[in-house]
This record gives sequence, structure tokens and C-alpha cells, in this order.
Amino acid sequence: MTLESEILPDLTLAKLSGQVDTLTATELEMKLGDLAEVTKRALLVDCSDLTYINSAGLRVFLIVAKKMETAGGLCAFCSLTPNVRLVFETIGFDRILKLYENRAVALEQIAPPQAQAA
Amino acid sequence: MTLESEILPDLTLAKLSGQVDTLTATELEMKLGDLAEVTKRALLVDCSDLTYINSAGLRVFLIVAKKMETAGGLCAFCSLTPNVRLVFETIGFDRILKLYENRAVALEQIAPPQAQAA
Amino acid sequence: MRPGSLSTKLNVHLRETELVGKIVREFGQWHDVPEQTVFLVKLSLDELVTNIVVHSAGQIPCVREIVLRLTTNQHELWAEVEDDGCAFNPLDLPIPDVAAPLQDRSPGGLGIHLVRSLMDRVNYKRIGQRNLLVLSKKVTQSSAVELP
Amino acid sequence: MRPGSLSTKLNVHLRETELVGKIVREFGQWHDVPEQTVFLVKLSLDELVTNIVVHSAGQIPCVREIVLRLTTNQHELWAEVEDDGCAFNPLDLPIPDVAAPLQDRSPGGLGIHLVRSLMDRVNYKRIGQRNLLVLSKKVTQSSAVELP
Ligand SMILES: Nc1ncnc2c1ncn2[C@@H]1O[C@H](COP(=O)(O)OP(=O)(O)O)[C@@H](O)[C@H]1O
Ligand SMILES: Nc1ncnc2c1ncn2[C@@H]1O[C@H](COP(=O)(O)OP(=O)(O)O)[C@@H](O)[C@H]1O
Repeated sequence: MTLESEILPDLTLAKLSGQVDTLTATELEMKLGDLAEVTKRALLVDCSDLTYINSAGLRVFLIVAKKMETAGGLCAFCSLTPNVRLVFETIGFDRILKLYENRAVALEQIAPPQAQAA
Repeated sequence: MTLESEILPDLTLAKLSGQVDTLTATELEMKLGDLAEVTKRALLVDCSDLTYINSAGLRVFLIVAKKMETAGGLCAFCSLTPNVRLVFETIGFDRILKLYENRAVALEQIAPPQAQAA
Repeated sequence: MRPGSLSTKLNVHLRETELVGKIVREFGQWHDVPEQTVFLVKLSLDELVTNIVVHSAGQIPCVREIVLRLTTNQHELWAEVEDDGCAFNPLDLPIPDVAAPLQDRSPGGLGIHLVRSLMDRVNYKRIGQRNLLVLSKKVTQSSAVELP
Repeated sequence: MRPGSLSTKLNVHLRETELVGKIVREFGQWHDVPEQTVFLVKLSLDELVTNIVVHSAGQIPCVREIVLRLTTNQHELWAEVEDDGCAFNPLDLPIPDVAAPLQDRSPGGLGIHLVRSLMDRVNYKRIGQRNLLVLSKKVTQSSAVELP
């Protein structure tokens, strides 16, 4: 599991790669938690290279999304592989979390060029 | 399986790497056969990166060594891994083939510096 | 798929979930199991083994061994997880409300729900002093890669 | 070693020897089989499966399937090769003269000799319409890598 982040004015981008399982979920919780702290408006988690996630990892997504929402922010996810999307749908995460097909669509919706120019 | 060769005045060096099995033995037989053809005195097969060999590969060694001996030349092997050496010993190849601990010892014995200088 | 079966004893340690993942992936590859089936079976077994290791800590008797089994025939894959801990039937757990809004969702209880939803069938049996869970997943002909 | 077992159906094709090598290597890794044992068992199974595929061509009945089995306990590894071809006991083959000088050595007949020499025990049984070869190899405690 690796998490690479980029903090932009309107958005924090986090690229999550590899396997998230019971052995790596705590590390993810700490890292995403830190990013949520410093994020003003929105946190976007790019899952294009997330090859595996189990319930320990899904639990982290739920905790971070709740925390962001409570603080008036937004936590979104993009570029889920078909396997990860199936898991999200199975536990209703597609209804309670903001999901985007790919990064371009997500950026367009969360931080549109107009907002960036302002 | 890969075979890299170097043709020197006193000796042909062949570095055999990877797996030699029933699927690759024919290719080895053709390549080593070609090398035996152009070799004047001695053919040295360096086995340091030979990770696997089965009876189809051992059969090729026997055929090439016989051919070289019949033509008055020499076919030698060096740098066998412990696994490959065990297989050689099991079928008596350590007694009928010329084996050397490593390439340096083999070169010293087959093509000593004096011979090279001559 | 190619017919075959496997049985392996696991130690009661979370690190063993890595071996479970490796076994499912590699056994799956040898037996031409489609990639998505490998993913779903690996996830289900990961959840079950993790639960046994994590929740066995306070149990009497404690779990001393876990046995993993995999079986394929042309159309179906079976996975079994057996442990010698005290009786526990995960199918008795309540189904979490996956339609609840974000703030009402509890972060626990997702593991067993995933297993029940992603597998075609899940059966629990108590056999002597052992828990046995049998999962099965059908594979459609078209998604299976057959060797000639 | 870690206790476990595996059974896989092989097609009657020389290319399957690659799968046999992969299975022995990966199953060996999961079950902490020492590297040299993996090498010797892989070699033995390669020889036996190759022989069945190569020599079954002209047989009546021809071989339609080969089954590979592996079993480990703490101290020993067993490997089985089963085929449904006509009866053939490789243990009846003469032992080649491995002490003969180079020019007298015939290049064939090495495969079965390697299997018999490198394994601790080799047993042949004809069961119904099937040939069964059972190989076993002991592993000394010191060379086995045990998980805690
Ligand atoms: N093998 C087990 N032995 C004992 N209790 C278990 C076992 N598996 C699950 N449980 C109980 O069932 C609950 C729900 O399990 P699960 O759906 O995996 O979610 P989580 O483990 O995230 O809480 C656990 O919190 C635990 O109390
Ligand atoms: N499974 C088999 N079915 C029929 N004949 C076999 C089989 N295995 C071996 N043989 C016979 O035994 C001989 C010796 O086999 P082997 O020791 O492997 O050497 P090689 O195959 O190189 O000749 C073969 O040439 C073949 O005639």
C-alpha cells in the first residue's frame, strides 16, 4: 500500500496504490486522517492503482468520509477498478460516498476551472 | 534457456542460463552442436546461471561431449550450482565429463597463460 | 476451469492472510480461475481468516489451527475454512443496513456481509470441536479460460 | 514444513511440465519446503510427466488424463503421478551403467534412474485402469524453515 498526496488550493489529491488489508489499514487510517486535517474543501482519493481492499480498508474510507462531511468538507473517490467498484456497491458505498468515473471528471465537478480561477 | 558464446583462439566459452527442459533441449542441442563444430580445441560450458536441467538436457551434454572427444577435442563444464552438481553425480557425469569449480580454474587448466602466449 | 484441490494448515496469526492471498492467486492461476473470481474468493477468505485470528484471542478454547481448502471443477469453485475454536456461526450475525445515510453507518460488521453477498452460497457447520464454513462461487463458461 | 496437500488434473501435453514446475515451486514456497527438495521433486515429476506424455502417443488405450498430487507433513513430502494409460511400471526398467566410460554411455534412460536415485522411496501400483507412482522425500528438521 502506498499513498501519494498533492495539496492544491481547492483540493487534496491522494493516489492510493496496491493492497489495503488488515495489515496496512492502520497506516492508511493515519495517513488519510492527516490529509483530512489539512484539507480545506475536498479530498479526492484516486483508486486507479488500488488492486485490493478488504473490510478493514473500507472501514477507513467510511471513517474519513464521515469526518470530512462533519467538518463541512467533501471526501470523494475516483477511478475504481471493476473489482473495487463491485465491493463498494455491495456495501452501499456507491450511495453514501461520492464516486467519479475518472480523475478528469472528478476535478471538473469538485474544482471546476472557474472556481480555480477565482 | 539462453546460451551466450564467445569464440577465443584456444577455447570456446558458452554461458548457459535459465532452465533446460524437454521444451528447450532441442534448441540447446542445435546451438551447442554449432559451437562444437567451430571449436578447435576445447568447449567450456559455464553453468553458474543454469537453474534447472532435466534428463533431456543432460542427454544433450552427453551427445556434445562424445562428439568433441571423438573429434579429439575437449568439452568441459564449470561453476555448477549444488543442485545441478548433485544431478551430475547421480548419473556419473562427474566421472565422464570434465568439471571445474569455477571459470578461473577451468581457464587455467584448459588454456593456461603460457599456451595463450605461445 | 481445471479440476483440482488444495488443503493447507494455517497458523493463528494475522500475517497468514498474506499467504491466503498468495495461495488463492497462484492456485487460481494454475486452475484457470477467472481474475474476478480470484479477487472475490481471496477477499472472502481474507475476511474469514482475519475474523478467526482477531476474535479468537479471548475465546475458550482458543483457536490452535485453521485449515484452508480450495476445490475447482469445470464450473464451480469451493473454499472452506475450518477452525478448532468455540462454536461461532457468522451467518447468525445481523445484516448491516447498507442503505443508511453516511452519518448513520457504523464502520464495523462489513466483513461477513461482504462474504455472504459476494459468494453464491455460504454454509456453516459445527463438526465435533470444529467450525466449518463452506463457500461456493459458480464460474460462467465464457469467463473461464480453458486450455485446449 | 507446513502440512498441506494438493491435487490437480493435467492435460496430456508436454507444455504441462511448465505448470508442474510452477506448482511444485509455489506449493513448496507456501509449505516451507527447502529449496533443494523443491528442485529434486520438480525434476522427478518433470521426468515422469514427460515420459507419460511422450510415450503415451502410441499406446492403446492412450492416456487421457494425468493427476498430480503433493502432500507435506512436518518431515516428509509425497508426490503422486497417476495416469489412465496402459500398465507400465518404470521400476522394471534396467538401471543404466553410470560407471561406464563416456563413449559407452547411451544418452537415453536417465530420467527414471534420476527419479529412483534422488527420491527416498518410489512405489508403483496398478489400480484398476490407472498407473500410480508415489514418490517420497524426507526433509531434515534443520533444513526446513518453520514459521513461529
Ligand atoms: N470467527 C469469529 N469468532 C468470534 N466472533 C466473530 C468471528 N467472526 C466474526 N465475529 C463477530 O462478528 C462481528 C462482525 O464481524 P465482521 O462482519 O467481520 O465485522 P468486524 O470484524 O469488522 O466487526 C465481529 O465484530 C465479531 O464480534
Ligand atoms: N510412462 C511410460 N509409458 C511407457 N513407456 C515408458 C514410460 N516411461 C518410460 N518408458 C520407457 O522407458 C524408457 C526409459 O525412460 P527414461 O528413463 O525416462 O529415459 P528416456 O525417456 O530418456 O528414454 C523409455 O525410453 C520408454 O521406452
